[in-house]
Amino acid sequence: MAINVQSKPKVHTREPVINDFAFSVATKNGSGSQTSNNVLVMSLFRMGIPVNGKNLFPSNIKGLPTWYTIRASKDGYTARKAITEIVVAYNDGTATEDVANLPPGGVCITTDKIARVIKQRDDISYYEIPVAALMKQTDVPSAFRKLVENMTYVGAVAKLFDIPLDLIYDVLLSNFKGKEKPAKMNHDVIKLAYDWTAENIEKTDPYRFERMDGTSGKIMMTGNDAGALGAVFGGVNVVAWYPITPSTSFVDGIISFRHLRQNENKENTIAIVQAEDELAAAGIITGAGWAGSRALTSTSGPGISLMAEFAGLAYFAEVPAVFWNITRMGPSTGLPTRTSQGDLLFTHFLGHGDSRQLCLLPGNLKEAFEFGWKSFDLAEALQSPVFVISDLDLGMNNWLSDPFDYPDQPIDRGKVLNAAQLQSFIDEHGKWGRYMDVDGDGVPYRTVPGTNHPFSAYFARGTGHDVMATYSERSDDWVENMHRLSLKMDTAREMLPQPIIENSSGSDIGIVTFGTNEDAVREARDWLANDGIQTDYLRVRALPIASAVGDFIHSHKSVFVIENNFDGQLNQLLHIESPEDISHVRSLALGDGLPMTPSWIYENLKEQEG
Amino acid sequence: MAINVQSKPKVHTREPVINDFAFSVATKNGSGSQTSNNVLVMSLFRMGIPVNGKNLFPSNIKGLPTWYTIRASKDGYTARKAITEIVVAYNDGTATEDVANLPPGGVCITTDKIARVIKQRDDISYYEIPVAALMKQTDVPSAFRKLVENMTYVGAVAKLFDIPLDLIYDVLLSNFKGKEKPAKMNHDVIKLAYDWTAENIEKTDPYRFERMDGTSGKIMMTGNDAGALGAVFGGVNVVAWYPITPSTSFVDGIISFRHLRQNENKENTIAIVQAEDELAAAGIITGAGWAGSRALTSTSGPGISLMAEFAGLAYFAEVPAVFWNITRMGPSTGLPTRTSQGDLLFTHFLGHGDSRQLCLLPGNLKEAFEFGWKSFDLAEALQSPVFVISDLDLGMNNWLSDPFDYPDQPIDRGKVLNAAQLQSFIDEHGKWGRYMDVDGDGVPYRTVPGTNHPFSAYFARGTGHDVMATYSERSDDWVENMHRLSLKMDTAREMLPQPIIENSSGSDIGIVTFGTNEDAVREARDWLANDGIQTDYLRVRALPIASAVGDFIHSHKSVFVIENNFDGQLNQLLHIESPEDISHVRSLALGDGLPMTPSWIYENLKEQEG
Amino acid sequence: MPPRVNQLGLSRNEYKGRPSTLCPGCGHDSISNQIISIAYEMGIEQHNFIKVSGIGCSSKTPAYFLGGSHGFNALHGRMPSVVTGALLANKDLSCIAVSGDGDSGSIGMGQFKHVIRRNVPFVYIIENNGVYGLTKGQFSATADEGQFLKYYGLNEMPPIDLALEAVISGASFVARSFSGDAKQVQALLQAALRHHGTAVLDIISPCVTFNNAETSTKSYPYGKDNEVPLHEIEILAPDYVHAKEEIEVGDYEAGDIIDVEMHDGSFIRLKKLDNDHDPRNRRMAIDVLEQSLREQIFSTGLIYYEEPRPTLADTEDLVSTPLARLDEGSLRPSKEAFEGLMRGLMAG
Amino acid sequence: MPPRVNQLGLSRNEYKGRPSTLCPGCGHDSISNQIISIAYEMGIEQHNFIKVSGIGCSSKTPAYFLGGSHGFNALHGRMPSVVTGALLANKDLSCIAVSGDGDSGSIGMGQFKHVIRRNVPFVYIIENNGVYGLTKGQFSATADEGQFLKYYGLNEMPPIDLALEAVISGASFVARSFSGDAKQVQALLQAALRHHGTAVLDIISPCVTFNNAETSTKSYPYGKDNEVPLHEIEILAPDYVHAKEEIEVGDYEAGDIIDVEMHDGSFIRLKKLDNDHDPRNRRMAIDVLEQSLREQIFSTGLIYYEEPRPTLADTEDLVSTPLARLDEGSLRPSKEAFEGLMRGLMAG
Ligand SMILES: Cc1ncc(C[n+]2csc(CCOP(=O)(O)OP(=O)(O)O)c2C)c(N)n1
Ligand SMILES: Cc1ncc(C[n+]2csc(CCOP(=O)(O)OP(=O)(O)O)c2C)c(N)n1
Ligand code: SF4
Ligand code: SF4
Ligand SMILES: [Mg+2]
Ligand SMILES: [Mg+2]
Repeated sequence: MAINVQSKPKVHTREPVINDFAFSVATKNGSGSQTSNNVLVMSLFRMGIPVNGKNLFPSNIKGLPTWYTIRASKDGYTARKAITEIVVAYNDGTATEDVANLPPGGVCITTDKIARVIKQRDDISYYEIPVAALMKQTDVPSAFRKLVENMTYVGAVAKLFDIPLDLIYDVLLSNFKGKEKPAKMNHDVIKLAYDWTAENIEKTDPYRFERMDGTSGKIMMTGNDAGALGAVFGGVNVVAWYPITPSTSFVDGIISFRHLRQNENKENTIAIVQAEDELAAAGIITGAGWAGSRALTSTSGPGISLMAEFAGLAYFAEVPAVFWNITRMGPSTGLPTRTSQGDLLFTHFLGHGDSRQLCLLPGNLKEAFEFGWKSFDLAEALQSPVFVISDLDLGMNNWLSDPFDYPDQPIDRGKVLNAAQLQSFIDEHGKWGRYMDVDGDGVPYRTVPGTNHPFSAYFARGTGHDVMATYSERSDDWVENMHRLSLKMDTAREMLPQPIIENSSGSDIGIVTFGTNEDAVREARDWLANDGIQTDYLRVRALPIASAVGDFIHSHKSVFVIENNFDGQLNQLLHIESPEDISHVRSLALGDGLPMTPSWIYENLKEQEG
Repeated sequence: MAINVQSKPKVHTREPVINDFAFSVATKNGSGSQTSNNVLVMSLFRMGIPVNGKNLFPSNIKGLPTWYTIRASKDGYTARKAITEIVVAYNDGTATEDVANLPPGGVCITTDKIARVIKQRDDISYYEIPVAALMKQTDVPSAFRKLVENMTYVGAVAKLFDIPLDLIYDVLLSNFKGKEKPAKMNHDVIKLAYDWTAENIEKTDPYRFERMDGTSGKIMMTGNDAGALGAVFGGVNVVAWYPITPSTSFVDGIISFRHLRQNENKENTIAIVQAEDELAAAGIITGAGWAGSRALTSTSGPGISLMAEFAGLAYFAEVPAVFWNITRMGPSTGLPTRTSQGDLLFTHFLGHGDSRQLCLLPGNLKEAFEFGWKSFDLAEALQSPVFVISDLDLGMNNWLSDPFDYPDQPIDRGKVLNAAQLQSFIDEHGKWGRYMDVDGDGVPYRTVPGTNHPFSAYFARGTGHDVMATYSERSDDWVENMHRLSLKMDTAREMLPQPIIENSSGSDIGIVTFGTNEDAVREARDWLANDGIQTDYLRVRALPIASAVGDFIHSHKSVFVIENNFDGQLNQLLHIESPEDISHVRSLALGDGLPMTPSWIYENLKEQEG
Repeated sequence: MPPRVNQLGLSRNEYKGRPSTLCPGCGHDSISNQIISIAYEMGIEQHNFIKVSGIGCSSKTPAYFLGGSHGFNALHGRMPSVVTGALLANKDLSCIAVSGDGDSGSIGMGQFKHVIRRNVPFVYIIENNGVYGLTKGQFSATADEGQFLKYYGLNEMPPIDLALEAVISGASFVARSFSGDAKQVQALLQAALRHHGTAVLDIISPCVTFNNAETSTKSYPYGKDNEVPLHEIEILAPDYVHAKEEIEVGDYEAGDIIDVEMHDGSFIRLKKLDNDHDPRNRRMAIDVLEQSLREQIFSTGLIYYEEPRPTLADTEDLVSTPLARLDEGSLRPSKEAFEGLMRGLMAG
Repeated sequence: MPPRVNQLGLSRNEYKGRPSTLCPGCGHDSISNQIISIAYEMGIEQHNFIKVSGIGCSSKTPAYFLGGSHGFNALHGRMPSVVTGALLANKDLSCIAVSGDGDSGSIGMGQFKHVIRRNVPFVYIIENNGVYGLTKGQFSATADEGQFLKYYGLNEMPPIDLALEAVISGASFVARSFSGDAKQVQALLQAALRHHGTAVLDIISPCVTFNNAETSTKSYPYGKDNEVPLHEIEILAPDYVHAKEEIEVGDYEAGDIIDVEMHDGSFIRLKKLDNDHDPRNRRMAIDVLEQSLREQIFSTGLIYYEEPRPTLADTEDLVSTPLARLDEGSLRPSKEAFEGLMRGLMAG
């Protein structure tokens, strides 16, 4: 083996940095790096180190650049870091740029082949792995060879930064669902690289992992899986969908949890239909919701556009159904594999005419699960479509979380009348009409097909109707119905998840945000506090916006609305919903396709406020 | 003939009311009343009396109630009046209610058959026409009999209120395109009823028409025809559409004016495709715009919903195309034959992701024509879809107008490079890239297929791209492109039709509105002025909103936003676009499916202001 | 005299809906009437039925029949997806759905084809008049090639044959009829209601207002003069089954009668007229449709029948209780299951 | 050595696009290569071509060929409408459009059927792999019934046959091929490019990543072992026409050769293999497709051909100058015409 001895970097050993740095793993997609990266993340997780993993992948199947960033944070910060100290540069196409992005004192782990062609910097540590030579020493069948090659960096990383090999083996075993053969095959490669690194590489960087107690009792999962699990615990019955990144894995999640709801004969209580397109998917769940089941679709921007007409129908005919929008970057096909919060306005106003859709905005894994089940209760209680707006970052990346809470309330089917209840209703009110508002909350009573009562039938429609659901073109019927729907919106406003508020600092500065910016904002607030700038905090969790948000805005002199889209859409909605003066509200909107970072918030807020 | 002598009403002749009252003609649709009503309106028009005609028709083909209101106004007010003094009650199903709606001193013209079954009021004049008996006297072939029956009320009205019979005959002739036979057949019935009325009815009401000089040099037309004519003079090449009320007659208009653009061999310069649905229609015009022609579709709410995905693509790939949205009442299928301004927000934000569509908002017939041609210049100049948001009221009703102005500028194809221009561009800038912004206005240069130059080709797409139109997933390319699109929006803001402003009164009260409310607002302002309340006025004519609107708002202490939708959507947009305090802006939004009336504005504004 | 009643003690009137608002004489109204008659005669329980439609004159009709059934007047061209969802939610429901030629042949083509592919079990009626009635008479995709309409001019495109489309897409029950042929419509409706899969009924249903000139193949005059029924059709209910042999005498020779057994044990009995069409033969079905199209022969009757594939609910392997009726126990896994799952996800 | 060049003096390289980003071995890449070869050999002028696609791995490919042609990567399932518009705007353009089985068979079914009905003249290539490649391997509507995929389980629905759908919709040129059969793909592409109407090419194009097990009829192994070409195909360009008679000797007897004359005077010469398929016979075309489906025979070649109906631009009666090239004089009627019109509308 003709392996060059590493040239010594100029930077010499400094104070050790333990459990507080980030990696970026640059590979080509389809090369099997996903398993390697997962193994790293799960190993750190099991070492008790708070960690996240974010995948930046291209919109094709094989061969284009992918970056996977892993951040370990002893303090439990799991937002994306703008800069990673370490790069695994395994993609020749991007290696030069990847190395250029390292901070001084950073670390580049690369292959001997790539090392030869990239520009060397003298302020970072280089570790070169002789991948081809190492692979020659293995007895991996040639069919798998390409796929396990990436395990070499796992081995090097394990040795360099102290991840125990046996723990990695355990993780591999879980990854392959207990199958020893593939676990061993991968582990052999890891061990080979580990041993080679031990022998040949002199560590010149200060980074190290150490077991700690930061994750015990915690779980790791993707938001799509969490939402899917929530739906399964929320009693979903009918799932109709059409494949689209990044929402596909949401339905994959339901498929994988479907067994939890099978009966003893393995018969299903969840029907899952891959529809011919998103229009059909929306139609199927509208039909299913109308007929009394709990129905869900999951999609992303282009699908939301195509569902506009059905969303309007479901809104106006008052059919419960749950739509997940796992947002990716738009307009148009946009960047299908990049995250964004850019569908807020469009989803809220989805459908022509005066319609406003109910939206839930989960900000973390626990809420993805919680809104997963609660969305059905809300949809049925409010007899309305409910849109859960998540995003690619939450949906497809692994997030660290406290375990979820089992639903704290029984399933709420809302105001559905069975035959006996219908009779009581008629006894009490003289008659039953589908759109009668006897409770004064804008929410009428409904029946579902199959109810054996002579007066149970009604005719659902997207056209004008009176309280009896009879077709009507009368202005007064129309206006009355629209007024009731407004009233229902107000009922919803306070029934939907209320904002999370941290009002304790007594500061004049309020930060308003929603969704997955939570972690970045939290960290940025800590940084600001370090600089002596206290901030209060509100995270909107639903649309229409709760009245508490207005109170928060008015009780702060300076309010920043932080969101990950280009136009500052939450800021726009706040202006729509505030007839009063809110000129002290400023928009900090990003929209670059990447998860929000604390540094962006910190810098922009300081600049604005300073 | 056993015809009852009319019982004398209690109300006796008062001061004559001349050329200043309104009719409502209540019939069943599909009964041929449209011709009768048109004849009445056109006759008044030719008498020189400012007049309008508004059709309130049902969403079926035959047999349901229709009301046609005709307002004559010597002062030239042509907004809808909430109350009509006269009703032609020819529909037994609604006659009781129709009569109940009359003001004291009103007039009911009805058939003897209906008269027998409706409740009599003693404060109005009743005139009963023995329709069946009269029809027996005609020799109209039985096939046509039902259709011309309605001419009996034309005859009665002509006699009662003084419309010359010969003028009616001329109108009939034009209506039947010069064909004497049908004109005569109809006229005979009119004459019969006229003569019978002369002989048998004693006029007890004060209403009368009189020739005047209020319409000379003016024209009458529907807004859909005006817009269609505009498109034909704007050089439209490709029309793709799918039938939907109330936009169908827009394309019918283009079909009828298509000959104006044929060559000497009757070959077409306008292709018209009835697509299989609205998605395809939007796709066809997107393809046609990309390939360098002027393309248009016309639709209404449900179609707009279905076009969302293509609208986003055209926006993002920067393809010029014109979309007319002849708005009807939504959400959902809603009231297909009722007017509304309820698609403003949805159309402006059409398409997922951060997109804002350019919208033109014609307020009258002249603008329908003007925006008809100008929309193409703007779409090509700004390389963007342009939505013209009209409504059912403007689109399908007959409006009185000054004649249109021939386009005052030559056709503007925008920044399209032919082969020679492309070469010059390359000579000057070193290269050409589809999305390079060399002028700093956000608007790049484009080529169209078929351009014979080795560097003319580019790849259009809805995915992320760099300035060369090459696929890119890079954050910096994305952000740069979005910044340029924002810049283009700002360019558009001042290039689109600027608001109409009447700022002369020096009042503290400003009224902001858009579209077809113009007439009602003008009349209401006159009423208010009569009460000593002066108002200033601004009509928004395009989105994104011009900066002049902000100036207007800030220069008035109290601003009312008047619009015909339920949620006050223009008001919402004003709030979005005004980061500063505009808490002095109040929303007056209606949304009852009917054209705005002066009285509604007058009353609500007085109440709010008072 | 009290009105005649059926086995449930209901009069025919009780199977009606609201008064029609269609044009007097519209073909669609006769189809509604046949539905009412058949529902009355079969004695269906209305609360177990749903009626769904798209948008159009045809799609208005569910408001006019089966007033005791839940109905959904959905979106233009999207009835099939709504039906799919509703029948997944409650597989015990029966469904009569109505669409138009515009609704299914133009905007709804995709859903039409795909619902058949999934074999969602319902009666899919297309009230086919060759025009868009509700939007005032534009050509639909089933309009005759070479047809002229006053306003929209000449149609130069070949018609889409929705029955042929259905066969190609894998429909196991495809029939064509004429709204003027009450008897045949009723027989086919009865058969379709007993079918365990998507049963497509393409019924030529003249639009008297916009497309009733005798030059149109979708007009009354044309239909009346040109209808060529392929068979006489009779439905033998399950309890009728033993009469089968007895009937095989009479006017018909052996071989002149085709008995098609249905899923519920009933039979469709087809008595040959002067042709050899056997609806169980896919190639014959395609041929008869192709020939009809080419030679403008108005063949009606049961065009194609095959033993149905599993329905969507079958392939989804659903529990026997309709999903819409499941209780909390079936809708939410236990707290124990949940906690086990959480523990499995923990770091340690 | 300078590279070989064609009649325009261009090398084959100049007909390429950007480097492919598909998986190595993807069937779609070979089709792109055949397009490049044919374009080079026919010596097409790229600026007169457009290339349009939907969304999918297949729909990415127009970026990889004909770099000198304008391209439009449109929306999922909506390529046909974009092509329709572009070719109305400029009827002098030629168009190669690429779609996938998901793109055309699922979300795009309606546009697929209707563009054919309108006879928009372009080459409509479906790169058919039985799965959704770009979204990672879900079944598409052309997947085999009974097929099993690791993640999505068993497919219990019958496949949609896009070639059959095309025939039924009135396509005048329908072919099926296999991306592994370079020669046949090239011959069919050449013929399709000369066709004056919608030419549908359903090319089985294996997805090596998600659907290449030999149990799949859309795999390389299956295709290689089972392809049954219906004919040998040769294209005789218009200038080749007189050679026609001469060739009729040789290995072939009279009757073993079918010459199909194209709109531009060229011929598709089909040399019989061991079957009697005549693509000019619609019934045979349907039969061959039906039989292939039933018996899983992978028949390839020109399935159906008929003298094309008028194209959309013909029925629209357009002026001879492409609409996109008209000048102001043709785009705006004169001021006189305008004023006449206004006067006609005046009250007096
Ligand atoms: C998305 C959408 N586009 C257009 C329309 C307008 N529209 C209503 S009915 C109809 C056509 C109906 O034709 P068909 O289905 O043949 O029914 P028919 O009226 O002839 O019975 C159309 C285009 C609509 N309601 N929705
Ligand atoms: C409206 C919409 N829905 C879903 C998607 C996601 N999507 C992208 S490609 C694709 C399927 C592609 O399958 P196919 O057409 O067979 O092409 P292949 O990748 O197999 O070549 C889907 C569903 C999308 N881009 N747009
Ligand atoms: S327009 Fe035609 S389809 Fe519609 S109701 Fe009238 S006759 Fe029937
Ligand atoms: S995933 Fe399949 S279809 Fe897509 S590029 Fe790879 S091999 Fe081709
Ligand atoms: Mg129809
Ligand atoms: Mg595919």
